[in-house]
Amino acid sequence: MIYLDHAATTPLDPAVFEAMLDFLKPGGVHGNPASDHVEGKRARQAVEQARADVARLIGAEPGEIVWTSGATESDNLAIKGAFEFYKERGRHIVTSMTEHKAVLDTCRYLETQGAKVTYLRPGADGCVSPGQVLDALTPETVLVSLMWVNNETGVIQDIAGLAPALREKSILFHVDAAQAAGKVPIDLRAVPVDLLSLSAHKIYGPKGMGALFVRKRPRARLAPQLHGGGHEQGMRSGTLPTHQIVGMGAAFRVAGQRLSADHEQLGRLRDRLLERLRALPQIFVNGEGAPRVAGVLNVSFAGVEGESLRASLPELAGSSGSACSAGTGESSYVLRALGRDDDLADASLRFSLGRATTQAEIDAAAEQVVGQVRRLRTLSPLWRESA
Amino acid sequence: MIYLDHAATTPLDPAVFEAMLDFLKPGGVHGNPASDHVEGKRARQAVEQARADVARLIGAEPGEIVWTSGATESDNLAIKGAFEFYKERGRHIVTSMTEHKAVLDTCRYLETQGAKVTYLRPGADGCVSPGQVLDALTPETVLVSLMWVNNETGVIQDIAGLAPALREKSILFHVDAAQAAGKVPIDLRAVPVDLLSLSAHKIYGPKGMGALFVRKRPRARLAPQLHGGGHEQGMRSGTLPTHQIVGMGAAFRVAGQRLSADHEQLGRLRDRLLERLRALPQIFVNGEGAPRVAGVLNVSFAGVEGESLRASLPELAGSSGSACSAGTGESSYVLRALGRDDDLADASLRFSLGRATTQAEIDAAAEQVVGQVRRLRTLSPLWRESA
Amino acid sequence: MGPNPFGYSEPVWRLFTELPRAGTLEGSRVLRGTAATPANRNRLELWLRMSGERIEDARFQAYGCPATIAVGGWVCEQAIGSTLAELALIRGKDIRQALEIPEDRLHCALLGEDAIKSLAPTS
Amino acid sequence: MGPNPFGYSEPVWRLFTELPRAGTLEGSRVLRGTAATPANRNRLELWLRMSGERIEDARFQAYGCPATIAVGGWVCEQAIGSTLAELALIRGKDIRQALEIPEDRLHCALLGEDAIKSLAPTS
Ligand SMILES: Cc1ncc(COP(=O)(O)O)c(C=O)c1O
Ligand SMILES: Cc1ncc(COP(=O)(O)O)c(C=O)c1O
Repeated sequence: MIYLDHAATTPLDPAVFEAMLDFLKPGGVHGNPASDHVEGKRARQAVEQARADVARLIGAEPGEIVWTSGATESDNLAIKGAFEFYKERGRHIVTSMTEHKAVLDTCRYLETQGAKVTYLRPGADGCVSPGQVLDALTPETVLVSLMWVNNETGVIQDIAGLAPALREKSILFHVDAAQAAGKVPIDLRAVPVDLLSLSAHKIYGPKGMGALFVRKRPRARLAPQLHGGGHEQGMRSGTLPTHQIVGMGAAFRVAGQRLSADHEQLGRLRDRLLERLRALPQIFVNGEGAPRVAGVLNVSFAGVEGESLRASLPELAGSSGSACSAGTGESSYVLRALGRDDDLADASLRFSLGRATTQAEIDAAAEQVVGQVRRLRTLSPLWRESA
Repeated sequence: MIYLDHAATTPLDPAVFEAMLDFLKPGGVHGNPASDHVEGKRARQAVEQARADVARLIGAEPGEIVWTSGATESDNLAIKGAFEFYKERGRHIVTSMTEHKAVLDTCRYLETQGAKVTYLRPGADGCVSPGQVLDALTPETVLVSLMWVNNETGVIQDIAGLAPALREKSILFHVDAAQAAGKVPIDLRAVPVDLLSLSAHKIYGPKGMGALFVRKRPRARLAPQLHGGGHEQGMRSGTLPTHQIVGMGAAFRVAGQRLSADHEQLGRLRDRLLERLRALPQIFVNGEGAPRVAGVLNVSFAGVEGESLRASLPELAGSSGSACSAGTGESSYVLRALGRDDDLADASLRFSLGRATTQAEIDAAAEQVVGQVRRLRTLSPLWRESA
Repeated sequence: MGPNPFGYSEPVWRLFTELPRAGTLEGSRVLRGTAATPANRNRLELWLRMSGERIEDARFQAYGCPATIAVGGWVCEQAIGSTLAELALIRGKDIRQALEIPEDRLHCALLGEDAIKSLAPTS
Repeated sequence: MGPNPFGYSEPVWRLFTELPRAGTLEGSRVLRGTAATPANRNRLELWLRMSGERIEDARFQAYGCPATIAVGGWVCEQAIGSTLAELALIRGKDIRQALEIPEDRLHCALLGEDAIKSLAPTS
């Protein structure tokens, strides 16, 4: 099994695993961070340390980090919470067609609650330009939600180019950075984003753990979406899962140390993979020409059918589309928004590399893909006719 | 440190820890359960096994279990989800004043959204009688939410006595069983509850993991509260945290095996603790006379002030009130609802015992409490005057 | 035959991974049949070479899911040695049963029946 | 002095755990002072035994948070050896500073000042 699905999820970094163990193992720290006693206090200290670690990677203050159960919840909290809080100001939201489902489905839900949503179509390279966003604003616009890095193509949006213009107009800016943190430098001191979603399990932290950055100056306000004990400054109730939080903190700490090494290493392997895949004619890199993160390569293969392509590669754990909408059997809405027809969108593979990916794996993956695509093309009457 | 705060949270059972390790450790199973490949499939199998384990403890079908980030989220999903789905039928909700904040705050929020909520006051023993609930129903009532076991007093409500009458009237019945699962027998084949909230970390599973039982026959419908990839039959989106789910499954499996042994062991220690505390005059057991779970003992001490009482017991990790609302400095709303005055409510300690609690710990705890209460009473002009 | 992690039926998986009889045929005595689902999302082509009444060789090409591809291989395997009349008796539901194709993929099996029905001389 | 996990100031914690001068006094030459916050949620009582101009012994009782209890002990410690006039100079803010009581607990310190002001002979 060659695991090239790190954009779906990653294994724990060994340091993350070790850090979590202390809060899981028999005899470890197991108190409820909300408890007043010594056991609780020890847990609380670990939680606050992790908060500082997460904040540091993105140039935020610890007090601006709200723990959640993952980026899905962060996206929901940011978008619904901001809409609920600010809807008297206006009810128009701007987002893009290539956002993650956690953003798109949330926006669709808000449409049933009186929101008007503009879904921008990116260019063929996957980029949504700042100008495009600014042109879509109306006096009613309260919120723009745009992802920093796309989970299927790895395309990096120009968040830094857009944020100041939105700040100037006092329009709230939410950024889904689930695929960006630890992969592109993020400095929220310099980039006036108001809300930013994070996930641990995309960068070697635990699944089921995330955070939302909520800016304090100027203060972004949210209506809470999970009501209860009033944890997290009232923004998100629920017992804090110490081990998960500690894992996320450790993952973000490691990510800060490895950001440029990862970038260099994954970029080199990604380039090698593409070079080898180029042995095949008629392949198309999705997001070609756009700035992209180092670890993701998404390629469409003309003349083969998607399901057979995937079935031909049982030893390759890659992905077609996002794991988050996999299992639905639909071809990727992201690739279709970039103008790929249904067949090509369906005959696409996302290779997402990770820290443990080796050159041998890349070479083996390339060999398997090239071989299987050739085999299916030889079988295909469409390919024969187009030849 | 004597840890008598198991109602706030528990350490992992060693079997739970072992089960989780396989999904955390380097080289373990780390795929995204939503992924189509072998890695994903292995994770998915573990998730489904855990679903069956959780279902079994409560007499449910695996397909009736929806994973959440904890009972706080389960309560939110159940109450908001049902209200949103059924509000055209009616907008009246019945609950009690002694519910967990996750229920109360959610109800308060729904009041801002057009709900009318009746908060029943339990008897002095903490019980809400079925008759009391039935008397509160109106033709507008769509939902009753009542906890199976109270987190502060351990009082067990007569859920089985109430459920059939609500079913007959087609009123949805939600039960918060965060403190009940693994502590009282629950068989949802026999008890027609529609929605039931569960938490892992109250019974030796991981924090940040819960589930909502959503009955299939007759089908309880919910509007989802977390939008995204459409996981969990569309009811709860977000990447499934395999290790957390596996931990919850293991915890529920162990709980099923240990239910009666735990009950016997904790009951014996609880009785011993109370017997020793009775060396003090003027102490009051909260929920006295009502059926209560074996592991919880909540006592009010007349003539001492709450904060000083707690400060006098730094070696005892117990709790005054729920960890979930601790840190607010308010005296327990639960005890006040039972008719305790502010001073007594404040001068209360909740001892919640766990599987690892020893007789020596119980004896030491009793000795410390008796000694410190005497010391503070000796110092108290109020005590002197009342003597 | 490698692992079958996606849960295809055993006959579909065998035919998909082994691809018996993939290819085309040329020459006289060759019949060709084609079938497609709407918008060409799945396509199947059959080539049969006759020897008198009997089918002496059979090949297929296909574009589509593994079940579609398996149908091509299976029809070819059935074809060899039989007569056209015998082959024409094969119905989509027979194919579905033989390959254990799930109900919601019946259209793949029907491609086999349609391709057989459309058989015609190539020259 | 045991662990202080709740973050009380060091002087409050010492006085609360050691309870110097807890108790009451009886007899002639004994003054008593009392003070309470509304609804009796915190109470402080002082007993002083005079020897001429000087305070020879001092005791307190208290019901309230650790800071309130510490105030009682601290006032008693200050009292011994001083005159009533000297004692009467003590203000709530002095107590607060000496015991490092946080601003939002000023009312505890004020109980000390009030109890001193209310000192009166017991017989
Ligand atoms: C861009 C993006 N946003 C949000 C999510 C959801 O994150 P999580 O799995 O933590 O809920 C993902 C991944 O699933 C993602 O790739
Ligand atoms: C009765 C009850 N309901 C709900 C909760 C919340 O559960 P969780 O901590 O899993 O969010 C708790 C505990 O905190 C509880 O005791």
